[in-house]
Amino acid sequence: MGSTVTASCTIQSNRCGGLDGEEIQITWRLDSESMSGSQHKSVEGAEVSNLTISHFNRTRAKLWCYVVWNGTPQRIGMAEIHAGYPPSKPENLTCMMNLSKNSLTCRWDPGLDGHLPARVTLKISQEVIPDCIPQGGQNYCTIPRRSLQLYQKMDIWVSVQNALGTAESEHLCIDPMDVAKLDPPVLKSIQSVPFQTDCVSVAWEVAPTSSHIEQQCELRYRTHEDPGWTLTHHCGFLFGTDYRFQMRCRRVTAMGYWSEWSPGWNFITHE
Amino acid sequence: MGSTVTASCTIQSNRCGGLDGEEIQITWRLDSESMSGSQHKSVEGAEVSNLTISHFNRTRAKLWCYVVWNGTPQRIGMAEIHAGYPPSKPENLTCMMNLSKNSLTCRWDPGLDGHLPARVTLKISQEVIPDCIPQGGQNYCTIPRRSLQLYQKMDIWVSVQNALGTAESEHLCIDPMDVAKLDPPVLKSIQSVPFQTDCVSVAWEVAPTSSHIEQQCELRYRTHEDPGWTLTHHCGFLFGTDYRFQMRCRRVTAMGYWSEWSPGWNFITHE
Amino acid sequence: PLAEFSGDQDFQQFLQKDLEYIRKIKGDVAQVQELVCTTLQLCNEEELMLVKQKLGISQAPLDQCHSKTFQDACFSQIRDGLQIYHGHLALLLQLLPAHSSLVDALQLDVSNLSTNIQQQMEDLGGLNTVTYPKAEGQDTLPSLSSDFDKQAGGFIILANFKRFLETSLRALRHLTL
Repeated sequence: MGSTVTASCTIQSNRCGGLDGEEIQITWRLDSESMSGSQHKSVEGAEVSNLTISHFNRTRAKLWCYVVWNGTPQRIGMAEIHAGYPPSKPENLTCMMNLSKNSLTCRWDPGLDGHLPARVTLKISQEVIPDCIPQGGQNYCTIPRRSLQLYQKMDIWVSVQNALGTAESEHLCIDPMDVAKLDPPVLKSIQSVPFQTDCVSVAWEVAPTSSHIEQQCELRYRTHEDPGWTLTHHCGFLFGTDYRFQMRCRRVTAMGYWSEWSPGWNFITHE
Repeated sequence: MGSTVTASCTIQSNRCGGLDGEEIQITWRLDSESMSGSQHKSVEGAEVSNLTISHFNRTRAKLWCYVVWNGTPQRIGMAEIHAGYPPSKPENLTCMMNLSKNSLTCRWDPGLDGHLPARVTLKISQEVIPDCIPQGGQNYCTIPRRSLQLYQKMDIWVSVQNALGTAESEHLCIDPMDVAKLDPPVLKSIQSVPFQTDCVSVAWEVAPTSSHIEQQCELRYRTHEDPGWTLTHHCGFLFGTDYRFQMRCRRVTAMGYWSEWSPGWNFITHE
Repeated sequence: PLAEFSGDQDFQQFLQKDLEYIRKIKGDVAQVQELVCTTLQLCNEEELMLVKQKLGISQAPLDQCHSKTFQDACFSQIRDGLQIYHGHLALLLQLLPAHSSLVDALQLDVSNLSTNIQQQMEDLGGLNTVTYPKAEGQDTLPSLSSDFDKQAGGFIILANFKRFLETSLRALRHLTL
């Protein structure tokens, strides 16, 4: 984009029935905009018109070559012009393992638009594993379970290629299970603790899809009036108040992502 | 279904480690229901138990053979019983050509359930054309355009096959275009006729998908108060009344199906 | 040579990952056993002791994992046993066609874990990665003629594999700090 485009249109009238002996006037059109070239006769006697367009500023255009014949302009040639930039380096590559769908989804920022047809692929180090081709220009790709080696480091990166070059993101070296997002736990019961009356005891179950993972969980609560949630350590509650509780969990090693908050559980502390 | 089922269970204790020299008591279970057979020693010295179940009235069941060993009943054999009837003849086979989807859909009444796994196929006379396999037990099948010979008679019928036999429907000999259901026309304008003030003149366009077919069309109208629609021949309207009009069309030869009614058109006859 | 490793940080991480993966696989095996019970009405092992004797389905050896002083050979036996059960589980694909994706996922996890153990033994270098000659016919299943033999065989394979995983868990847990 912005560079100069040159084109030429050649007519050998002797090989073009109907143009023989006529005076040939070659004209140009860029999409629908008329343009004039410089026309001269070549050594072989053909009429040649050269066109130069400096600072070409369209991403796509059609360049038409015309000659007038029987009073009407005849389209005799066309060239399609694609202009753009080499691909920019994809940034902020992150991946997340979905334990219920058993797949790894990676996302990235594509950077500036190269304006040219580009081939974007999410690459995985093990050759035997096929590249992940994002659908229709999306900036994320989901690697199915059969292409994953769980509990082993995998080298993952994004490659973008267009007519003017290739760009690659930083490489991520991750074990899919270290970037797992756990499914939310389920609250089973909440009761007041007999002697510490401002405390509650909570029973919950972790999600079956992550029951094999050692997890740490957080509890939050709010009353209807509260604007937001408060994280709690099971104590400090008011009496006779209607609270709504939720819990979420994460790997004990703090690797990977917090699960979503569990479905809410309402509980009224006693008077 | 309803007939008698006989089964036998044979144990050659000398070839069954752990049972040697033990007193062998063979018992039976139909799914979870205990049953007793008649046990005897065969000429080769094997224990044989025979079981007879008359008027077998389940479509599916598992018959288990047990022998007691170390105090616990041991499952030593199983037979899966499927009971049912030969397939009944499919009835009322009809087909309809959809002009926008360009496909022929045939429907039929399956008749009594044979209770056995059955293979239902819609067959087409031209061998080169693949059978149409209805999805998941449905009683209709859609033949795609590439399997159709338009404006030619096709022989179509339904075949149902299960373990106890095969049944076929009557054969339909039809040209898909003779069973076409036209797409509805579009009303373009409705005006009062100057001199015959209780009549209206209607302008409409037939659907593009059937513009090549000679059609006859019907007009119907109703006012808000009317309980139902009335077919009309463009006359007999009240003055100053707000009418709603619709039109539908069919082959002039009256073969095939009426189209759906067109979108409505409101028109108030003048005072 | 294993004594030097037990304090090694990489080795401990390798163990934690394997323990978690075995727990996951054990959970998946329990799910498939549940399906065999509901679909095939085969639910408890006591009823199949006689047919188990008749079928003669071999269990993958873990004798090196029972001793107090942990042997590298135990890792090799776990790795090889996982491959054996990966093969045996194919029978469950035939028995539970409506649940093939679950059995496929289980087989994929089993083969991943076996590869991980092999890879980690190589990465740690000191571990003796010898492959023990398998007993005759250990890999392959006996021919199962009747539907009942196949269904009982499938049940027995899952029961054997569950015990195999429990023994492996105990052995590896023994090594964690």
